[in-house]
Amino acid sequence: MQKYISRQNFNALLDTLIAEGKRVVAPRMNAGTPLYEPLTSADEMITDQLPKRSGKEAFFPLCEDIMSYEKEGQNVTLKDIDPARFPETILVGVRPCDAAAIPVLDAVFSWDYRDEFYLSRRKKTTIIGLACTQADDACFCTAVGLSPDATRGSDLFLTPAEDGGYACETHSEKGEQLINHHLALFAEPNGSKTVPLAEPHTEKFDLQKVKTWLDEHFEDPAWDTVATRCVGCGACAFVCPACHCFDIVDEGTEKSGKRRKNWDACGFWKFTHHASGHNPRDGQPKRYRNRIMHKFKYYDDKFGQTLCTGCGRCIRLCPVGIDIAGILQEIEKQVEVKVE
Amino acid sequence: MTQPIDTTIYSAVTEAIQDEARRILSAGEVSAVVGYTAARRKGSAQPVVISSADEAAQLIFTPACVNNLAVYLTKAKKEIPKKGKIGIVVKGCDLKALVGLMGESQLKREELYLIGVPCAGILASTVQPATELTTDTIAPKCTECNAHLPLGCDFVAPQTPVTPELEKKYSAEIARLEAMTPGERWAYWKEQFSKCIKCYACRQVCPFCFCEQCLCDRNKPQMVDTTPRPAGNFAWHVVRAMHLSGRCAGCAECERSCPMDIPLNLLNRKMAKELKELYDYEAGFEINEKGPLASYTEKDDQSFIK
Amino acid sequence: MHPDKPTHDFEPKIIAFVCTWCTYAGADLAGTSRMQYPSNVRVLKFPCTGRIDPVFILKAFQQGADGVLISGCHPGDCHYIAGNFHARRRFAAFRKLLEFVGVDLNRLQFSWVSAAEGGKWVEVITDLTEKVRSMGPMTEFKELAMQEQWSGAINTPELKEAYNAI
Amino acid sequence: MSRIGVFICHCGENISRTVDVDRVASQVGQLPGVAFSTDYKYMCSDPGQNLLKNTIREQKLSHVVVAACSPRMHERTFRKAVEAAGLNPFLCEMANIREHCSWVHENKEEATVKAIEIVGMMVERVKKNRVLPTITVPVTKRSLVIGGGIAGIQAALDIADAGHEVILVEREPSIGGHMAQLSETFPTLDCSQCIMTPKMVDVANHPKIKLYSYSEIEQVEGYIGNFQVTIRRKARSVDEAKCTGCGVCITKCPVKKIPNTFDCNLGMRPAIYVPFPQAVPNTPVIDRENCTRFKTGKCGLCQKVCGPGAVDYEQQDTLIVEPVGAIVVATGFDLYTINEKPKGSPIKGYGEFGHGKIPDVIDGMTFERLASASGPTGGKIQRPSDGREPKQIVFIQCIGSRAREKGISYCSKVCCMYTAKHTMLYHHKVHDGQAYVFFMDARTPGKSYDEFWRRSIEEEEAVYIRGMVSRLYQKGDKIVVMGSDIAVGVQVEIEADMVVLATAIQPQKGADTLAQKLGISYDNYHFYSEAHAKLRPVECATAGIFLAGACQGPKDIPDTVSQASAAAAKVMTLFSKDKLEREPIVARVKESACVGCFACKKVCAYGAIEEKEIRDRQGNLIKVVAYVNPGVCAGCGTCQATCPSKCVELDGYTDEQIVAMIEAL
Repeated sequence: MQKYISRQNFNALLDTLIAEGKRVVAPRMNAGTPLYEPLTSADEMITDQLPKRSGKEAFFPLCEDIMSYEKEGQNVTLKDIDPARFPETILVGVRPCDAAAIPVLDAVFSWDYRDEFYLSRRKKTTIIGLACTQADDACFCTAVGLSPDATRGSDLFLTPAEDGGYACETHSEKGEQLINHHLALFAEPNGSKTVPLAEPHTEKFDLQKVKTWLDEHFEDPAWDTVATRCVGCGACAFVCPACHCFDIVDEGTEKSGKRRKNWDACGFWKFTHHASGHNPRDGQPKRYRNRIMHKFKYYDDKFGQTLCTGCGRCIRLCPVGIDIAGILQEIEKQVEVKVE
Repeated sequence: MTQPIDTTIYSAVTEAIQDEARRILSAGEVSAVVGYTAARRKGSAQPVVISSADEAAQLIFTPACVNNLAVYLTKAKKEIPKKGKIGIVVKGCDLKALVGLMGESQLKREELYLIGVPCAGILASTVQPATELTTDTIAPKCTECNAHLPLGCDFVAPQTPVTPELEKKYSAEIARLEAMTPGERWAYWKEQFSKCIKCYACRQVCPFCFCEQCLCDRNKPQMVDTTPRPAGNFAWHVVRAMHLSGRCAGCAECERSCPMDIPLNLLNRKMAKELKELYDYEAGFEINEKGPLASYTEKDDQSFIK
Repeated sequence: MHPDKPTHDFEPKIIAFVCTWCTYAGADLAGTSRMQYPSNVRVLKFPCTGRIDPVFILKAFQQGADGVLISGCHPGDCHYIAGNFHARRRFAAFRKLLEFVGVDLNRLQFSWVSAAEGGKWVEVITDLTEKVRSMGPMTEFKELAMQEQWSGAINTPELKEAYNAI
Repeated sequence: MSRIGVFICHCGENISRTVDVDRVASQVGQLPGVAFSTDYKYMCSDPGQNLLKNTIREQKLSHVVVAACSPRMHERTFRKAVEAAGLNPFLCEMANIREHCSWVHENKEEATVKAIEIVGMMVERVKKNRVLPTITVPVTKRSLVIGGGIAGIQAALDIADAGHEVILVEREPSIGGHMAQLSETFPTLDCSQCIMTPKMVDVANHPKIKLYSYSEIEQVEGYIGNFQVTIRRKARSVDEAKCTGCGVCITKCPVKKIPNTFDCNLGMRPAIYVPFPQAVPNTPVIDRENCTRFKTGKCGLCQKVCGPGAVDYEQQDTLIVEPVGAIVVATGFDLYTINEKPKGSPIKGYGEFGHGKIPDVIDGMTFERLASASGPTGGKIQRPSDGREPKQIVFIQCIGSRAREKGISYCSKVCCMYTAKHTMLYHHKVHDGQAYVFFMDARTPGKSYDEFWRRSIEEEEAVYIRGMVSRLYQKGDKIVVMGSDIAVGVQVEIEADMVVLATAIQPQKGADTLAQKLGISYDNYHFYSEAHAKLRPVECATAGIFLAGACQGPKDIPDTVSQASAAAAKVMTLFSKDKLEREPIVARVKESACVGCFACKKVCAYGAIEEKEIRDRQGNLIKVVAYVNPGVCAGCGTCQATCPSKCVELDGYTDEQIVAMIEAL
């Protein structure tokens, strides 16, 4: 289904959704930082900046309760969280790179063990993608097979028009339902000119070649070269739209507390630290290797796709300038040298 | 008014660093040199460790050389082999951290070869690496810099930086916050800390967070909640600021590295300001055997004690 | 008989971290002298104020304290030579930090109470209890403890109810 | 799972009057981990303790909380009882519901609620308590005494008489110290040498005392019960084993005109000498700075005349290591020297009184030498300038002492008394002379002291003028002393033949360096600090080190001797057991987490924290970490609060225990 919505009506749509009690999550400024966060009004939405975190939080929260306990005398009461009661969410203004990561997460959380927390939230979320008009030299979506107008993962996809409105295209039943429920706000496509889309500058590289190299180079001095300088924070994983590792911790006192699930990152030394004190990934190079291997080999082996959408956040936000796109280019070059 | 900041000396500084690194590596005076090198993105730079004279030509100094390389010499960074004497490229602000580490028995002066860079300023974390250095794009810490020329190095590039007087960004911001009511300040920090994702970039880049096991990683007892919820975030940042009090030399790596733009150095500067007022202590180029919170005098202020 | 004590709408929770040699003994003296003071205070005994970690203060507020008292030996009286001198600096710095992040310092009291100062103990506790009582509950940390990062929050009215039922 | 037993004491009615003990017991019984709870009339009574012991056995309790009075009152009682029942005593905690609850709150409801919470807190705490074994430290039953003045001599003799070996180290060639220089002593005027020399001889002859004279402390390692002391024996140039003390070398030495410091430079001595005739040991020493042989290589006369061949020009300093279990520091005092500001000293100098410039302005010790029968004048009071007997003599007190603006704020304690003594000695020797004393106050507390002071005025005719001297100058062969008499309110001017200054007592030079070697603390003036001004005046904060005499603060002889004997008693107490037992409330380092920043070491007032090297099996250094010596740690916990990663932890007050209590609230 293709439609057009004016900017005024788009804002009205968001306000209506908010009024309906839905959680409308869109890029907005929080204390000077662009983030996907629930709106209290459509005016808060910004479209000119890529949020610093991806929208994955809407169904894979930074931190969520999964259980609680309470001790009373000798009795312990456990209570589950009811996943049926998560809020209905509309995730709006999602960049193609962020939206494309959502099917990647879906695959992981529904593959062997079905993660009810993720899936229940996911089921209740409608994704409104937005074509991308700005890119910098950290962007590399085109290099990983996506594009500024990739619709993968979006239920409804918007392309900004020069008049401020959006060309709308549905890609799922959810998207169609959303339009149908608020049909009055939408118009038929009017052929208005769309704004020019972003053109990421990063050279495209061949992911197959990269994978070929990774298949054979679990041990390689290159890991030291790229990641000796890694300081072991979790910034890259936490800002990544596709990273999905989590940790489960209990927090509370003797009397009561909660079991919580929160994001984890393979860059942390604690990630693979055994209770015995042994750590099989001793040192950042091994930890960083896992990041690359997981994204471009392990995940590919299992699900036939790449665990990276080229958003470039990890490049921009790495404290020590580790550049995943640059590393992939180098790997590709290695393979080329070998072929020749 | 935006004013450009003169960085013309940086190319000469780059040459001087390269020459010196080449000399000490070929003479065998050091086993490795930690410095900066150019990276893929336009104008960007990244830390690098070189161990042969041939590699010296990689070294650069530009306004994008933002890192405090001191972190690589701490025990927290086991990846850098620390055999023999190591050369390190330092800005004045970075050198203060090294001096602090020496005072805390983490480094020995004789094991380091310090290559000092005269520095007029570096870029803020909020701008692209290729941006021109101006009064607007300069890192906030540089507006308060009193260490454009590092003192006590083994070698300092001979250039003299042009360092215009800039509006002190932290002092102004601290004054603004101090003028608020406690409730307003609480709201300010609550909003800032709400962005925290507990990626611990602030901790990992900090030269003084060299603990093998951070207090906040411990669970017996759980002193600080590890989950990135408002309560745990607040506790983490307060504990972090307290642990750095009297030690932080103001390299502002925490703030620069924060992917969520939390003004962490503001807390550190505030504590530095208080310790200066209370005990006349300031981190500098002199090795202090005991920091202000590891020492005392009988006449210390106790006006707050009943 | 004693006149009825006035009743209050709000009884603050006060936590006192004290050293065993001076203030704890001072509080014992208040007891042996049968002095009377508000029952709001809970005392945690330490060997020395030098042992008191600022994190404990934070933890106390997080666990619901409305006021916190740190008390030890007068300068020069420390059983361990200089523990209270170190504590004095540590807390001088820490209270500035708490103030800067928006904690009302009226809720945080420091005092020197010697083993002979039962009366001073009573005075310090009474004053702090009354001051904190008039300020009302310390809601900031409690609210913080209840809050979730938006993505983990369950924030529809219906679900809020479910959440509160936990 | 813990099986905690909680025992609520009524304390007669002291607790139960305001606390509903039944309710406390039943509520606390509901807490997780509590296996048993009860209340009882008097827990501290024998039946109460038996109840505790029996219940531990019958209920197989793992931990115990006794809710009763203050732990300061009965913690020991209950921990002993718990131990008797086979549990580690540190698995027992007391909840103070009497002093901190029932006695201070009238409202029964409030007091009961508070009591329940207090007990609840202690229940959570005790769950985290660990078994703590008593710390035992072996004790080397030998003692080191530093300083051979009256303090060191007394301490050494007392310890040696108790049968323990003593190493006595003296910096000078002879023991005796300042007391050997004194003429007569207040308040009895008995001759100092007469009472001192027998003690010196006792030291020399005592089979348990090993005397190292002309020696200094080089290094001190170890801790209470187990010190390793390195002693530098300075080259004497005379072999003590061979020397018979005949003194021929001294009489033959051609260099005769070296001022004798023992006589305050009034007399002369040769380059090979004993400081005074009764010296112990009576072995001469060569003053290499003034000896012709050492200066030019010529001479060598002493060696030639020495029958036993004891003179040895090649002798070198030697280092000796002695293991000891306790150390008594008795390094004594020095007199404040005018016009000279020692480095690092807060003292600013005192230039007004011409000491060092006007020859007949002398200090108290010089007067002692003049008055001493064995002194350079044979006991005659003579002016250093012309040997004339002074007919008008002025004594000025508080020179340096009690002068805050000059840097010394303390009272030197002995000057009032020795000045009174000086006026008497003067009057006895110069019958037609007149003594004047300028003083601020006369401080004469002590047995027979005030009587002595009064005698100097009433019987010995000393004129005491209350006031300070403003100026003093040489006029012809007289010294004009201008001062004020504030009692009368007039200016006074005296033309004196001699002026004696009662200069302040200061610690020995180098006291700070020695303190650093010993790891003990000292004040601004470098007097050594005792562990507690009132209750532990003899011990240092550093365990196993004790103080005697004026090194700790100005003292007269009786006080010095008392303290020396007290220090000896402390040493003997320590030596009374083969192993030292200490309460295990000490800090421990988790070495795997320690990064060796030594923040803990910087704040430890006891020097209990050492640097320890961690090596792998090949012997390669992995890292240097902190190590807490359990024999030295006092258990204050300042290290833990300071450690950023909390890898040093104080047993008995761990973070887990404290956080458990906070969380129980």
